[in-house]
Amino acid sequence: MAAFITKRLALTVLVIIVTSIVAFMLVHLSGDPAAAMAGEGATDADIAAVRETYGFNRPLYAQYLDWVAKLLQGDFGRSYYLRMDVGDVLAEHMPITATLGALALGFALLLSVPLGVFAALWPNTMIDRFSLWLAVAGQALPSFLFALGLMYLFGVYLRWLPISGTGSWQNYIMPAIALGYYATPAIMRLTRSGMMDVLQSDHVRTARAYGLSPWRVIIKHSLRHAIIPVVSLAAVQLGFMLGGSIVIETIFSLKGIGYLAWESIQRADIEIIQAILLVIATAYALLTLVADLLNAALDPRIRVS
Amino acid sequence: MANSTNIAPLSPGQLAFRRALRHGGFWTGGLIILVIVLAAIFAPLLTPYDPALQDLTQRYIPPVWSEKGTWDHILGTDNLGRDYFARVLYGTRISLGIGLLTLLISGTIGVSLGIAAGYWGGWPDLVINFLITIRLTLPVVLVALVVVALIGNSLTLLVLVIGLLLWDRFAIVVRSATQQVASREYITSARAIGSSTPRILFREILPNITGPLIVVASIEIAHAILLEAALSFLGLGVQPPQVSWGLMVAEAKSQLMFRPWMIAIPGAALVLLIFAINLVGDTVRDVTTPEGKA
Amino acid sequence: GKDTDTFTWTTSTEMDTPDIYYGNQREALITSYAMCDSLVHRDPVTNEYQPLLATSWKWTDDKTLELELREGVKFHDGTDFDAEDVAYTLNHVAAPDSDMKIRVIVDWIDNVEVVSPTKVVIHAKGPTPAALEYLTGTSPIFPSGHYESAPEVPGANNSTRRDWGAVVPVCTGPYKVTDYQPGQSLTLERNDNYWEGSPKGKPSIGKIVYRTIKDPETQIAELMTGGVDWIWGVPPENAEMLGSMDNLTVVSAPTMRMSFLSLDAAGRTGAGNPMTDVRVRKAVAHAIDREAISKSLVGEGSAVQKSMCVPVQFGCETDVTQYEYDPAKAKALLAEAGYPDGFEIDFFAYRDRAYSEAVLNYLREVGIKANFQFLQWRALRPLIAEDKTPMAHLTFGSNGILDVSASTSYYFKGSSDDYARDDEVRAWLDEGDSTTDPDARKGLYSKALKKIADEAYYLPLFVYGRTYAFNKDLDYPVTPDEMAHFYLAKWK
Amino acid sequence: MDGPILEVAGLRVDIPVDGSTLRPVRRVDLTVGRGETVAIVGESGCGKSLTALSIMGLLPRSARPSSDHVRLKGEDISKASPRRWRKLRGDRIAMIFQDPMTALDPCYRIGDQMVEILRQHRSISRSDAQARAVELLGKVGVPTPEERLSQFPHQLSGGLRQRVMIAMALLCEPELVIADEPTTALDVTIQAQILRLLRDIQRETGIGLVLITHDLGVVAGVADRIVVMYGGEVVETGTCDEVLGAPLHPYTEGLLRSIPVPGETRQGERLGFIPGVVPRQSGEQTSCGFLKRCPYAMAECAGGPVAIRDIAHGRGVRCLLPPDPGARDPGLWTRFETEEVAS
Amino acid sequence: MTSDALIMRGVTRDYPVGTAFGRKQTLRALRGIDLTVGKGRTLGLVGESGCGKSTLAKILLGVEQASSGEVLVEGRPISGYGRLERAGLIQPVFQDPYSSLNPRMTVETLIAAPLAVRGIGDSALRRRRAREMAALVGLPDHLVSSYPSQLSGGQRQRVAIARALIGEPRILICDEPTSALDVSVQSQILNLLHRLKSELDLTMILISHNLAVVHHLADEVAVMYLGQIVESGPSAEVFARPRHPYTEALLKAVLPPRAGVRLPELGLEAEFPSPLRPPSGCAFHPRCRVADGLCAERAPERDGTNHSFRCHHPLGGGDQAAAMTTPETA
Ligand SMILES: Nc1ncnc2c1ncn2[C@@H]1O[C@H](COP(=O)(O)OP(=O)(O)OP(=O)(O)O)[C@@H](O)[C@H]1O
Ligand SMILES: Nc1ncnc2c1ncn2[C@@H]1O[C@H](COP(=O)(O)OP(=O)(O)OP(=O)(O)O)[C@@H](O)[C@H]1O
Ligand SMILES: [Mg+2]
Ligand SMILES: [Mg+2]
Repeated sequence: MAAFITKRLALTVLVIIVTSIVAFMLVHLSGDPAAAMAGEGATDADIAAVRETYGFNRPLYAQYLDWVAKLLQGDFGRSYYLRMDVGDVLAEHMPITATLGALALGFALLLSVPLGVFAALWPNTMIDRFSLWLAVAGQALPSFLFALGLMYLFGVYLRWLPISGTGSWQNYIMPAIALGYYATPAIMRLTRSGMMDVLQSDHVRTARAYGLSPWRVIIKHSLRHAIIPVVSLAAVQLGFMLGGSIVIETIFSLKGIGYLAWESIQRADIEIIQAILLVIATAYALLTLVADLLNAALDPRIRVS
Repeated sequence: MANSTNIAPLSPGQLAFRRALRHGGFWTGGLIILVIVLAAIFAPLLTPYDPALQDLTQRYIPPVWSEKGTWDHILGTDNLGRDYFARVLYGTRISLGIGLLTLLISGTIGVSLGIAAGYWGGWPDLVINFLITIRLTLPVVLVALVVVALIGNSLTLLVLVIGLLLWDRFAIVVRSATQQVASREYITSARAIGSSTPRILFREILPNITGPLIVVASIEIAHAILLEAALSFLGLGVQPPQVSWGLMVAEAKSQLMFRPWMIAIPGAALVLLIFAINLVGDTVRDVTTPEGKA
Repeated sequence: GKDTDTFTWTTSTEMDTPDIYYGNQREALITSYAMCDSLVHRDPVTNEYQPLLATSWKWTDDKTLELELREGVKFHDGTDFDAEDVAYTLNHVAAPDSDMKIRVIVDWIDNVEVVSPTKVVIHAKGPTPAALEYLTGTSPIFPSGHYESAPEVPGANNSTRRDWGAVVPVCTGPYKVTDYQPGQSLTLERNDNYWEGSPKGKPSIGKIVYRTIKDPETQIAELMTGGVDWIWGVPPENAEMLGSMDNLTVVSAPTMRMSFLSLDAAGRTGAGNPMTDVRVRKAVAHAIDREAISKSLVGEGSAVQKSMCVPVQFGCETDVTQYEYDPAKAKALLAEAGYPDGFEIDFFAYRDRAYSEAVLNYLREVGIKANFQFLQWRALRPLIAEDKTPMAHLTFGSNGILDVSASTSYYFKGSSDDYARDDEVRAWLDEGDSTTDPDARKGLYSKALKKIADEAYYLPLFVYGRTYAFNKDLDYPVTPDEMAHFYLAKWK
Repeated sequence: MDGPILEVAGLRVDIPVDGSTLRPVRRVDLTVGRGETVAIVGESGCGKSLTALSIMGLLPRSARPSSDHVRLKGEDISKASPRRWRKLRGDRIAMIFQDPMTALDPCYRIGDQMVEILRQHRSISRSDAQARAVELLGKVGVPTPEERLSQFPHQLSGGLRQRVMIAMALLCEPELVIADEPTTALDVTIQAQILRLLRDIQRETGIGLVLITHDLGVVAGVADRIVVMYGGEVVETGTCDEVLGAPLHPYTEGLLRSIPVPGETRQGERLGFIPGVVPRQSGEQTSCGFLKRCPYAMAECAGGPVAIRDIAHGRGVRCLLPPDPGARDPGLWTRFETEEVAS
Repeated sequence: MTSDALIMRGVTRDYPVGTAFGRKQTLRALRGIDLTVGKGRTLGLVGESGCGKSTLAKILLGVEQASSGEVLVEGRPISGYGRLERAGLIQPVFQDPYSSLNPRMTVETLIAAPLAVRGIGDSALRRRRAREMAALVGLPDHLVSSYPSQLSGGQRQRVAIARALIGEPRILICDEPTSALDVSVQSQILNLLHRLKSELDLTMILISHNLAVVHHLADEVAVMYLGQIVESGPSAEVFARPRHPYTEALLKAVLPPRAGVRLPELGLEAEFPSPLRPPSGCAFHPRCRVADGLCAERAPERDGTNHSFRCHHPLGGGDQAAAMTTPETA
């Protein structure tokens, strides 16, 4: 177990190193950050000054090593635009995205797992058809359309929910639904097919052959197995949500990581973009690690060798 | 003595196809896709308008079914007075084209990597798995945005970026499918009768993973189309005078409150296409799972 | 809303700093006007210069400006305003290494000298005709020592530098900052001790909150549902619909942002480039129906731009050659220039895609096949500097400065933005920028602008209009300077 | 009251698939007495498992069982409510499955799984239940049972797992245990041990044991009575010695001829076999199910479904031939087999 | 020496294995195999699941490489053969007829595959040869254009055999060719193999865990235990006089379907050990009824020439193990 965690952490570190290089390259190899930072209406001299101030005229590897050296001291750099330490900026935006992601995932799981279970329990019935239909339709609906639709209906037309901002928990309802809805079909399908498999497996037949009550069989002896791949998928989905909430956060003006990323891309705030790519990669790697550990807790075959 | 003489033998593929034909979803999905593809091909015959032809005197005409609509512009016109029906039709070409082209790129990359990892195992598997992990840690939308925003956008770049980003699912699925197939005894048999590696990969393994491959392809083509739409929505997708549905939604976004049909029309086209692709993919998933596990 | 005496306004931009010296956004300028006073006030309606922190001024020679200062004014932190503050502020930002964003505003200042607590003298580096303009709202006065709290941040090569822009302004204006969340929101509260008799008047509304809402649809949705009280930049096609709602007022006004085509007359992208031929440039000018774009597309508040400057700017000559919409003539000119079937050319743009598309379509109609490349500014800027844009659709807001030296001179004085490279024009502009006599200046600028139009170096298209939509309870003057003077607003 | 523990009469299972109806189990009668081991033998797909599952009420959802009666100690359970079923299963009838690798839930400890079953049926404290589990594990020959309780299934070897399964089956002292191919997945060396264990336990506790297998060798050592199934039907019943010693049904005969026995069959000697394949069991029957594979087939055999014939008490055969194996010509088999190869 | 078709000397095979949470370990599937098969002879290889039978077969087929040791095929090291050359010489029949045939190919293509791989003949010729082979193994002609899913288990196994034989190999390796089949079908396949073996003069390795099957076909028997051959010799002799206690137990474990047979007492203690942690000394000692301290300490060397065994305490000659020939009767 300890060996496993060590190995996984080593892998995570490797992933983060490679991602940091990719992130750095992505950001530095295209366009002129100085031009964007100087803004419209800046003269050539203004831009040159910016280039000098931020050291963009040095060789790339030197800039990269500098960045990494600072990262190792816990210094993410400084946002030229927001005039704050990137660490502080992230600390401000991260919780919002984390909340949004957690709520979205929660919504997705609450909707998809029971649906998947019921669909597997009663295949080819109304509920199965309904959930399949939901899955197919769900995948077909672009999240931005869904988000705009939600906003129009609940925000403008019915006026039940606040439209933008982060003032109260109600602000998170629509974004969480819009974001979580997209993950629902995949989780639902996986739960369903997992449950179908488990329900036909020998040990479930054993459990039934020994007179255990149906719910015990379903929850304790079936769902626990079916949920194992779902845990991994949920971790991946949560990772996607962290990086993929750009559209949703922009629409609902939720100032999370995705929103920050998009804004920063537009104003070439490269320190932030780099940091976000890195943070998301780290979060993703850690999430999958957590999923693995969770799976190990669920399945002793992984845990005890 | 055996009694199966009269039944013409069907290959598993044909059997699956037969089962698919009995599937309502396959018909619905297939029909929608067919109509859309035909519309894309015959767009110039279906509308007299050039999708880029503007007429600033004819802006924001609503579709025929609303009070102020006219038959001249069945689906109305947009902010530059361009015929909306023509734009939807020609938009089909770009949306489908992007889907197919990116599929080609991502499919080639993903299938090659997946097969290599699944068949050889060992260190190629480790390396490819690492590549997949790296790819997964980089959020698609974010990377696409960075690249497109910074390098500038053209259709080629868009296709390349999306294609180079969406190979992960191919690789993952093909890898595990290949692993499964490779552990079968017929692969050992093939090696024992002296088959070359390419022969094993292409004659023995590839035909046996077509089921999952088609499913992933359907998911990824839908994904690519949606991603293009999302990028267009953020203003970084297709460039005029080309039209895509995502771009149309993006351009009509400001009319959400007042002229909702402008979003609804391309939006509905988009949803319908993705829906149909998903339906077909679903059918394939159904009919290729062993015993047609419903 | 009126019930909470809180006025909320929103735009799509995240404010980078409320200190206008270190940021050049409209949002910062609007905020700066509300919370800060400068030496001189320009009336937003009449464009006349009025005394603000300076009670009077005079040029003692063409390089020396003497100002009498107001007494009894207090900063928001309670300290008294005097000449030291003026000298401190202006000397700080005028210093060559001040990192100030738009240097043109302070570059003319050599130093500021304190004569007495109520009197300062500004020594200019040379004759500066636009000096008073520079001393208006774009140059707020902060208490002396203000920038001392600027954080030390890492610069290039392991050095450190001071991030002056990170200091939240303390001013003497009608409102004071009570909360600032970088990139998110800024809250202003009424300064009840604001000095009597200011041309800005006594502030009325208790609290002004700025927040960023990225998505224009979300802005509209919030405005309709009362979540915010004021937005601008409403698309013209939505103006009418919004206006018909009983809780909203919708007004349009012109702005200082001009929209124009940069044509590579100098042959910077290659000598053989069609744009080097004046007939081609004129053809382009005739090909585009600027009237239609301005009227139908850009909407109310917008107007066709006649010359390469904004009419409200000093020295803007509008009586120059005009090219009416005439595609036939355009085609003829193209044929004459040797392009009877048109040609292909790269066409760059970065803002308001629909407008660029309209231009694109007009060009296609006369046979100019433009390959459209819509880029982020940061990607386009280097291309412009590196001689790669034969044709670009650009816009410019003159940094809010009402003087041609900020617009025409910016584009035609040989910088990397200059795709005309006409030495004669450049000489006239140089002279105009350093002459103090208004009439002489006007003459020089007129000559330059006439030649620019004759040669069709750049093709001015239209001046942006802006449509404002706000809460009906709000009594607030919409002004033609693309500004929002919220300190003038009241609830009805 | 020493009546049979289990009486099954006229059991049938229909499974609708794609328009037609499969009839994998038809006309199955079965009686298990106290302390008796009844073996159901037959080749793959002949309906053994489905028979067992329908006695347990565990048929797949799509299957439709029907029967004259299924009596457990006189109580007709074929029409019992699901609730009643749950009371019976694991308490009065228990089942041992073929593959001990998968039949235990890999996620829970052996002890927890046993305790869970016990506490489902008995109101008993955890520790008592655990004690009982330890006792039973010891009884089925699991070394150091206390330690095993806290182990997971995958930590045990196949043989041990099967022992655990047997212990689980015995937890509530059931009257009837159905073992569906309990040794097929095990190595030959383990098979003998498990069979011994089953036999010893059955002798000791006097439960009724239904042993399902396709291996006639397994049957020989363990069973009291044999029920031979073919194509969903019972074709022959009798005591172990009767069926193995003097098979009446041509199918049983063919089966026995095809098994090489070291020391009896010579090396390389041509083995007997049954030509043809098992027909698909769908639709109504119009002839003897074995007709096409039978060397002794007569015109009457095609006349309609054949009824089971009682030869003696507990001895029955579903065949129209005279019940005298000595009178048949084994040469017919050889000729029949040669035809098959030639065709 | 040249009359030996196959020789293995000290062959080992290691697999690196690692569980998700565990450390990397080495699993030694074969632990020094010495084996000789004469031309035209049939060797029966028996042993419990996991003892390495299939691994051995794969090494002979060239599908896996030995980690150490020497494998000679017709006098030449197996690594010296080209891919096609080797395939022309050695062919396999696998255990599971359901997974050893590619479900996407017709019977005809499947049977002709070895020819196609080697580029022999045109497609018409290949088809004709495939039909001939089908006839040889007793597959009805109408089945040649079917797909494997439409065949029964026995028919599939016939296809596998036909495919193995079409290239006229000299060595056939059958890895549990009948263990997935019903007895009534098994006997047909055994008959077929027996007929082909003499008709085509094949050298054959028959792998099985069922001694009865091996007894029926093999000229020689090798008994494997945990990656080692513990006893080998002429079939008749090994069956009549097993020297190794494990062989004896295996013989006893055969349950003949005869009335009145008692369940045998095998005298095996524990269970088959994990190849990851082989016991010390003689790998069989934890289960052996005659083992003593010596067995736990030192692994026995190979003993005997024609009928060889690895045991410190071999069972005496004599009639002690006539067990086999007359099943224990009640
Ligand atoms: N759920 C099902 N749907 C359709 N057919 C089924 C189903 N379950 C079993 N069958 C069919 O019923 C027949 C009898 O199955 P059963 O499992 O009882 O055979 P068996 O005698 O136990 O065979 P084995 O020895 O292989 O276990 C088989 O032909 C099988 O294909
Ligand atoms: N590719 C592999 N990787 C790791 N271990 C392997 C591999 N192949 C076989 N083994 C291990 O090697 C040992 C011998 O395996 P092998 O398949 O040769 O056994 P076998 O005697 O054929 O067993 P069975 O009767 O079950 O077929 C087993 O413990 C098996 O787990
Ligand atoms: Mg069964
Ligand atoms: Mg094997």
